[in-house]
Amino acid sequence: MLPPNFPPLEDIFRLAPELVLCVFGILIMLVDPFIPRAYRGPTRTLALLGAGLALAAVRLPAVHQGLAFYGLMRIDSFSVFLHAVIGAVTVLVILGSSDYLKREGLPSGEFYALVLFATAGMGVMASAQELVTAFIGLEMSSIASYILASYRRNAPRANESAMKYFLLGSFATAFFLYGVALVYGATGTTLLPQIDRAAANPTLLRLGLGMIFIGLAFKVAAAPFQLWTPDVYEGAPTPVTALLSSGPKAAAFALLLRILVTVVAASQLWFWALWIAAALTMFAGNLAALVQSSVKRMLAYSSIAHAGYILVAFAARNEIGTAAVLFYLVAYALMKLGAFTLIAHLGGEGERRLEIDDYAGLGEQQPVAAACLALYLLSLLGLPVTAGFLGKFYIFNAALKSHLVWLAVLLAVNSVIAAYYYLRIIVVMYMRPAQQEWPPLPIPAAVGLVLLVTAAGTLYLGLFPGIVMNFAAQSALLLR
Amino acid sequence: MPNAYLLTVITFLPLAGSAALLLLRRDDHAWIRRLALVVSLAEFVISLLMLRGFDAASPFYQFEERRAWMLSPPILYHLGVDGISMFLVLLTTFLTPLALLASWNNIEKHVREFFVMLLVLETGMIGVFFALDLFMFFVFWEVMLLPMYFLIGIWGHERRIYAALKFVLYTMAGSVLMLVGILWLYNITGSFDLPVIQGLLQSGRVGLAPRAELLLFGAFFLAFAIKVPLFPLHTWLPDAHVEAPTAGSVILAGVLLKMGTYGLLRFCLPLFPEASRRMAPYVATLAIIGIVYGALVAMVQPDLKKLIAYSSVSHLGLVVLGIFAFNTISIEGSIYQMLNHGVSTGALFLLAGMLYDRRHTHLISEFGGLATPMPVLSALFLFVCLSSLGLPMLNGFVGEFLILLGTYGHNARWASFAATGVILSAIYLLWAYQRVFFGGVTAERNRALPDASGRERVILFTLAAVILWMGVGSAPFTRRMEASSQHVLNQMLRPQSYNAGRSAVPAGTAAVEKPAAPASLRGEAGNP
Amino acid sequence: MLLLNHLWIIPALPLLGAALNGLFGWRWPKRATDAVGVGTTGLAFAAALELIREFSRLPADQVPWVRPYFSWITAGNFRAGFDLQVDQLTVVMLLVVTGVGWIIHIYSIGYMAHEGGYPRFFAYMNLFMFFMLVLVMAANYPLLFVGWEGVGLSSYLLIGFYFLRKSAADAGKKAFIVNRIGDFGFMLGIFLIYRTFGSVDFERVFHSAARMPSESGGQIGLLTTISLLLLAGAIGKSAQLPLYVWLPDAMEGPTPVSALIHAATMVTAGVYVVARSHVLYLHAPMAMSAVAVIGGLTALYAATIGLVQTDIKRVLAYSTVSQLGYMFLACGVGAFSAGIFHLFTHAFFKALLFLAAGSVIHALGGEQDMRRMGGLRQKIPWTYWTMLVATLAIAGAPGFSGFFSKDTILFQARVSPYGSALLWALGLSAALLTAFYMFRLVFLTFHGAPRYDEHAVHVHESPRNMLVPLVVLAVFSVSGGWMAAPALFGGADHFEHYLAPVFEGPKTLESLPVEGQGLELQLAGVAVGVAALGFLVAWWFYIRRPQTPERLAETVRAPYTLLLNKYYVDELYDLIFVRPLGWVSTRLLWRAVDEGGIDGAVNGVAQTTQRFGDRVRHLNSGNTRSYAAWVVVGAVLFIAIFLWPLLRPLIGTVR
Amino acid sequence: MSAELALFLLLAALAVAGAVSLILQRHPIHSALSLIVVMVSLAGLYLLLGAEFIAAVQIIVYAGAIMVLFVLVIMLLNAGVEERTNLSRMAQYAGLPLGIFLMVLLAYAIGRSTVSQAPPAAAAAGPAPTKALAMMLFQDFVFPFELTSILILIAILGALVLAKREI
Amino acid sequence: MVPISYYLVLSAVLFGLGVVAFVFKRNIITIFMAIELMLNAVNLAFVAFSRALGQLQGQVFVFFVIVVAAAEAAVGLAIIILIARNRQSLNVERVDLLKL
Repeated sequence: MLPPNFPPLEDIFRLAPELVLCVFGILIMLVDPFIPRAYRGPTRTLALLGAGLALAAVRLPAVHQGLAFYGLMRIDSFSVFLHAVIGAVTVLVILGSSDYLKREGLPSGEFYALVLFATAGMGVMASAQELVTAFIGLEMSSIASYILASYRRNAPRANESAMKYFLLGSFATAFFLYGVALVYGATGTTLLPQIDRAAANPTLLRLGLGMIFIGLAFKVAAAPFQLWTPDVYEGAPTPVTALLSSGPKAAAFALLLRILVTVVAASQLWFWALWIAAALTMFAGNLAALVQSSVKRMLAYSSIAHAGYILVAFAARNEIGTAAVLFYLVAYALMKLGAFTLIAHLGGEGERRLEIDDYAGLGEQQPVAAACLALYLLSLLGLPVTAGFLGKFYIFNAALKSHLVWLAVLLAVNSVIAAYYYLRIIVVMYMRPAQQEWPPLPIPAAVGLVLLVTAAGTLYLGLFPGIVMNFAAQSALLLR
Repeated sequence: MPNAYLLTVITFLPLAGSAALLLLRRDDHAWIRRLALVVSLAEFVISLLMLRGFDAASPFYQFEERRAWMLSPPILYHLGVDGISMFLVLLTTFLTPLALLASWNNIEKHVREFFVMLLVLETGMIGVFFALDLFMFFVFWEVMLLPMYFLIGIWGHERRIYAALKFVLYTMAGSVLMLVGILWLYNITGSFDLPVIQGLLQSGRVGLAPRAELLLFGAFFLAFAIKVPLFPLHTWLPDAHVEAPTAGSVILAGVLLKMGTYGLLRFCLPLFPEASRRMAPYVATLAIIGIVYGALVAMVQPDLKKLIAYSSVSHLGLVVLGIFAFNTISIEGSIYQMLNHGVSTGALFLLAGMLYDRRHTHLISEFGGLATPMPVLSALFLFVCLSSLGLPMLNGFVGEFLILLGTYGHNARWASFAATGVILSAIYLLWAYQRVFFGGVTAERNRALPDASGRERVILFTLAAVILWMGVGSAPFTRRMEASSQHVLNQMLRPQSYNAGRSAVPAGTAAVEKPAAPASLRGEAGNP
Repeated sequence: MLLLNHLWIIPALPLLGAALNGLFGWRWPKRATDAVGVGTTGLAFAAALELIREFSRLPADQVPWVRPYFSWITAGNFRAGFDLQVDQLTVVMLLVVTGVGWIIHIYSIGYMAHEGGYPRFFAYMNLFMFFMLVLVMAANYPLLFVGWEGVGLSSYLLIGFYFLRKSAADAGKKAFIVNRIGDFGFMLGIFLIYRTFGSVDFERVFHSAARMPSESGGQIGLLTTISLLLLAGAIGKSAQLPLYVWLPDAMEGPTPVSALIHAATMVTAGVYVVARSHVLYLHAPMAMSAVAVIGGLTALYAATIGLVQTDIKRVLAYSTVSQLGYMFLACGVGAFSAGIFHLFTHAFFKALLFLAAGSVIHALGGEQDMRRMGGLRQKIPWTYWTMLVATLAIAGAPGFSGFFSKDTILFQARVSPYGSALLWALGLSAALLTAFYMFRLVFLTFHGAPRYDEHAVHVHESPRNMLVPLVVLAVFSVSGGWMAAPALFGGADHFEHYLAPVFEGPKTLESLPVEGQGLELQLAGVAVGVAALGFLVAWWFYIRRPQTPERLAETVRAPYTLLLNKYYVDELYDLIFVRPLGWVSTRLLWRAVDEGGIDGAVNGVAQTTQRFGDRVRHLNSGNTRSYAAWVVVGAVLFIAIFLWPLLRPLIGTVR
Repeated sequence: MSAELALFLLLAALAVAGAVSLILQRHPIHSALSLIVVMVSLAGLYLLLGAEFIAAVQIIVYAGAIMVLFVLVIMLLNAGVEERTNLSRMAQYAGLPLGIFLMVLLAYAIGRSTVSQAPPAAAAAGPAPTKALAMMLFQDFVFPFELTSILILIAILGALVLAKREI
Repeated sequence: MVPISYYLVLSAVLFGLGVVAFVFKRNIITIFMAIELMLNAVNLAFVAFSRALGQLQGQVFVFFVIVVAAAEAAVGLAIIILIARNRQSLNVERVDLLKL
């Protein structure tokens, strides 16, 4: 006996993943107090179960596509694609973080709960087509991330990264929100599909969309809003960094993409901004990464650079570009997750082994780990038969499709610059003898699983991108 | 049809071999070496099968394999071989076992990985020569970088890391732009399939604006020119050669450099004829500068390997010149010279490596009077030098002669300048030879150096035999290149280029019949 | 008809010998090496004789007799085959090469008996024979070029035979490289020939060239260019001005080598090529005069240097250069047969001179400086008399072979349409000097008082296997001339007639009126007188008043030292070419351009990028306020972009 | 000049003044109080705009709960007068001027853009706006509303994880 | 009847002042207040617009914003407390371990 205005069951199905995540998050919170600290099994199992179920539940929206909750949410294959990605990311992050939490002696229950909630938020961002709803999703993931970033409470660096992330994040959010307000004022609606239809006040609309762009550009760490990224990524616990660099970023890109594709005004207005941001971001990331001495921080900068690459595809503003973005998000998530998980593991007690030089001779000490890291790096570099290469390939393709030759050339130049610092790590790992002896760390099963999945995925997508790419292309088409 | 999978087998056999190597225990060096050698020899034998059933008369790709690989964008698994690529592949499969033998017991660390790398490298190189899909070509082109990078970086000498990075970054700088070019071409023609693109461009169904053609040409040319290496872009070569282990140098000089000239021949000329013609004078100038410059710089090198490296710059300049003289004779000469250079320079590097194994230095000043302790080695060294400086009846001469002959037919001035290289090569090679082998033994420690061992004799006499054979009986080779190199020129013919009367093909040297569409063009002409 | 159909046998024989000695010689007994080395050459000689017999039976219309074997280089419609041919010219060259070659091989057995690397020596010699035979039998230019380069190679190897001696190695290298410079022109010549005639086979080239109009004196047309390019090669190979510098140094090689390669055969290849391509030259008057002038000048120039040299072999070397000059002179004035004839006779007496000199050196235990010789006449009579014969021959004493050939050349230089008084004068003065320095050599070596330490070296006559070749050659040096003795000396000029089919050039002799014959007599008389004068001066200087030369040298110091130092040409070349090349390559190209310029640029780019990276990195000061400031900057930037249409008017008003 | 306008100007002035003093005050407590001033004046403006419910929420939640929290934390950490360090040249020379410029820019752009003014009749939307508001909140926007509950949950969790004393 | 654009300009000014405050202040807590100020400006804009458009949505959004602000406040203040605990300063410029 449901209340009269209870939303139809369809809507519940369409939002199954988010619901599952929230439910399990709450469940963990309820269970956690009743199990002793030392005993982490159940919460992890629950978390994995939740993430896994959410991932499985993606099937439901996949079959019941359409609008939900009075058109606030739009479940199409685009959002399904992203839900799949985000779900997978969550599963991997949970797998990768469990041993880390144990090693660092951090409470695990809240951690998992927060991860699940954050994921739910990202899911909302991925499928919301109403700005305020999207905003709330954004806030869910952001606030959860703030907390996760400072999860190592007693590590000053962790607090600092959390503080910076929090202050600057909410600063940007304010911009985003003001943009929403202006758009609302200009058009009288916040539903993306109606924005174009409404008789808009041009100036306000421009301003609003502009503010929204600024807010999201910050979230995806586009230059000149990228400065927070290295500090936050470096300070945060590495598994969290893995999450931040893949999940929320993907969600933010998704939102940006949805706006770009749905709102014609935006795609017209944003072009040059995208162009400039893309160029700036690529250079900002790569140039700074060139001179880093810590692997973790270098990868943070490299993630900026990659955001730049993705923005190139944005600037292309065509289906191929959309598909390219989607594919790249997958490839990128794989590489970064793998890399950061591995670094988290190699970092050792209290993450002390982060300098590039500490990796000297890794190729001999831990061939497997070194090989995996090399693979991720080469994929980030964009060498063929890795996912990274095809991602870049599709981006090039999109850019050239809409005649952005010079942007493509800039991208080319950047990938050469990038080659230098990625190869430098490989050099250190394989071509330099170890200076001081780090004890070789056996790879625990969970981490091993993550590495296996990510490495295999990287290679597989590099050789046979067909499945993912077709899915991406099709969702890109349906997005219009 | 028995040959249905021949090319695939040839391409991936070494890869399989390297996988097999990984199954062996890493300290079981004896078996690792043997297995690697067996694989590479088997590879060579199989690659010889191409000769059987290769139709020398047909200019088109043979043993073609065409399967869909990816759908959007449409990328094919497309292999094929013609008179140009076949010999280069044979060269590769011929040099690899020798390189293996050369590094039989001078590799101290990571023996297994070393041989794995060599075999992977072989796959990469062969793939480059076979690939007929631009995407595939690029994939192999890039993949092949990596093993080379490791070969130099891990097993190289003192400044190996600098050299390795320089090598990779140089090459990438070019190849990434080539990727842009490839995709641009795709967005124009809607296909990555070389024959299809060729057909579309040539039939005029898809036109290229002159500026676009020029830019595309530039994008491809840069990548190839760096690989060749053409004059101002050559500085990666000496470092890479000096630092690389012997096997690395051999493969690098023997095959990798050819990929550049091969690319010019396979892509730049047929796809962008107008641009090629417009740029030909400049390219030729650079090539000639390279010839003289390389020779002169080689002359004064104190380091044997560096000397050989610069001599490569000089020789390949000649090859490029031959290619951009646009006529059958010179192009055939260029192809032939690629093979010669592969064999001769490969042999020179092997010899330098043998000296290095004995004395752990490449400095000429460290040697002197070696003819006394090691007569056989010195005799063979002289033999190789002679072939490299183009003595008639040895392989080098045939290539040089044809290139210069053809070039002279196209532009006498170019040929005259280029021919000075003939003098200079004699100077630097004989001088170096004299300093290393003639005179009394200068350093006491050289007096007791052992002469060529059995293994080394096997390597060197094989090479010597090939050198002599290619020098005396070049006809069997050139006969198989004839059609293909002619075809390159025919592909350069465009309707408008007729009317413009700028057909670069001198009357008589190139038949002017319209080339029929390649077999693979039928079926899917003009993808979206 | 065996050999006519299997011409390849003749070159193949020495090649076989070379291969055998080269591969197995070092483990064979010495005798086996001799057998192979000399045997194969002897067989080649026999084969050559047999071939000539068969060839003489051949109907005239089948000459030249060409046999294609296998195609060596083919590309497009270019074909260079391994094709051999025989015609009268080839026959002559065959005789010289195989005959003299064989004799010298025999001589070497004795001479080289005590040298290390004995088999190596014979391997190289046979290899040389092979390439030389290919050179003379080739039926197209590329194949000729094979022989051409091949003999260069063998000479490189043989000059550097004593590779432990740096001077020897240097000399070999020098020879090869200088030759290469000539070959550079030669190759271009071949290219131009192909571009002009669409073929490189002698028959087709000459056939089509013959039908081309002869180019006028001044103009440099295709044919002239071709001829001059080929001439460059010939100059290099035959050590003419200005590329003669390698030949004197080449004396570093063993004496038999000097005799065979640097006197009798290889160095004459240049003459052979010019004669072979006479069709082209006859159509290019300018090239002709170039040949003549170079020849004449070289003849005189080298002779002058020969006057004062003290090393016995070097004297002979310069005399060789001078004699080659004669041959060029002959060709240049259109008397090709005369040139070939001189080549023929010169092969005998110059080989003889070298071998005799070798015998002297052998006798004195390696002494080559004439200032430490003298009075050897009684001690080594055989050597003395044979050498005397050779000297008379080269000096042009009537009745000796040299007399006829040289006389013909001088006469042609005077009367032929291409000739001139100047050329004749050049030749004549060269003849004078030749007579002088040759007798100087003889007197210094064999006459007067011994100047060597008689207790240290005990002089001994050479073994028989060295003397027999001397005698044989002596016989030829005398009689060789008679087969070409012009009519007016009662001879029936077989040689000219024999070569006539090859050179349908200007038949000056037949077309000569009676007073022309008188003229020839006068000219001959002058030549003989000049030679006699040379002899007398030499006698006066070195027998009658032995101290005269020193006084003369004192009085005319400058020219003397100039000659003694060979006009400082080597130093000059070193200054002009060698040093600058080295400097430019090292300092400029390698250090400056390569490492400084290009690599510097590359590394510079890398460093600049790094520096930029450092800049960008320092944006992350770690201070949150800066980050916020950057956000504001970005916000303003983008809002400015977005509101551009709104702002533009404002900016307009500001301006 | 109507009373409404006068009132608006008064409140606006108050708000701006509060904001400025927020900036200028050196002690966090004073800043907090001036922020409260801003909020209260804003609540007044809401009333002027006829949004009684929001006005109430503004007072209760914002000025009441949130600001109290602020003050509490300030007390807890007994944060003293802030030290005006100038370590960031960027903020000083680029941030501030551009910030002010941004303000001007926004004000200018928005002020220049004529907002479509709805007829005052529609302005008083419906008889009881609060009821309509509730309907909208719990029907059209029920999903975001539920999400906010999760958001609060996260916040609680966060505060719990971060601020609790022991571990 | 006050024209709506007055309100909007006011909100813009407040927002701008918030931005300035964010850049200007050093004390982390006050910086956070600056954010609150900006959010308030947003709210004002929302309400003004909803009035202008004669809709109620705007007010609903304001409601959401306030909730979010509350949540942010909780977490933010918690983080600030951590900072204050781990290093005895609330000056944002002194918190710069992570740099370059």
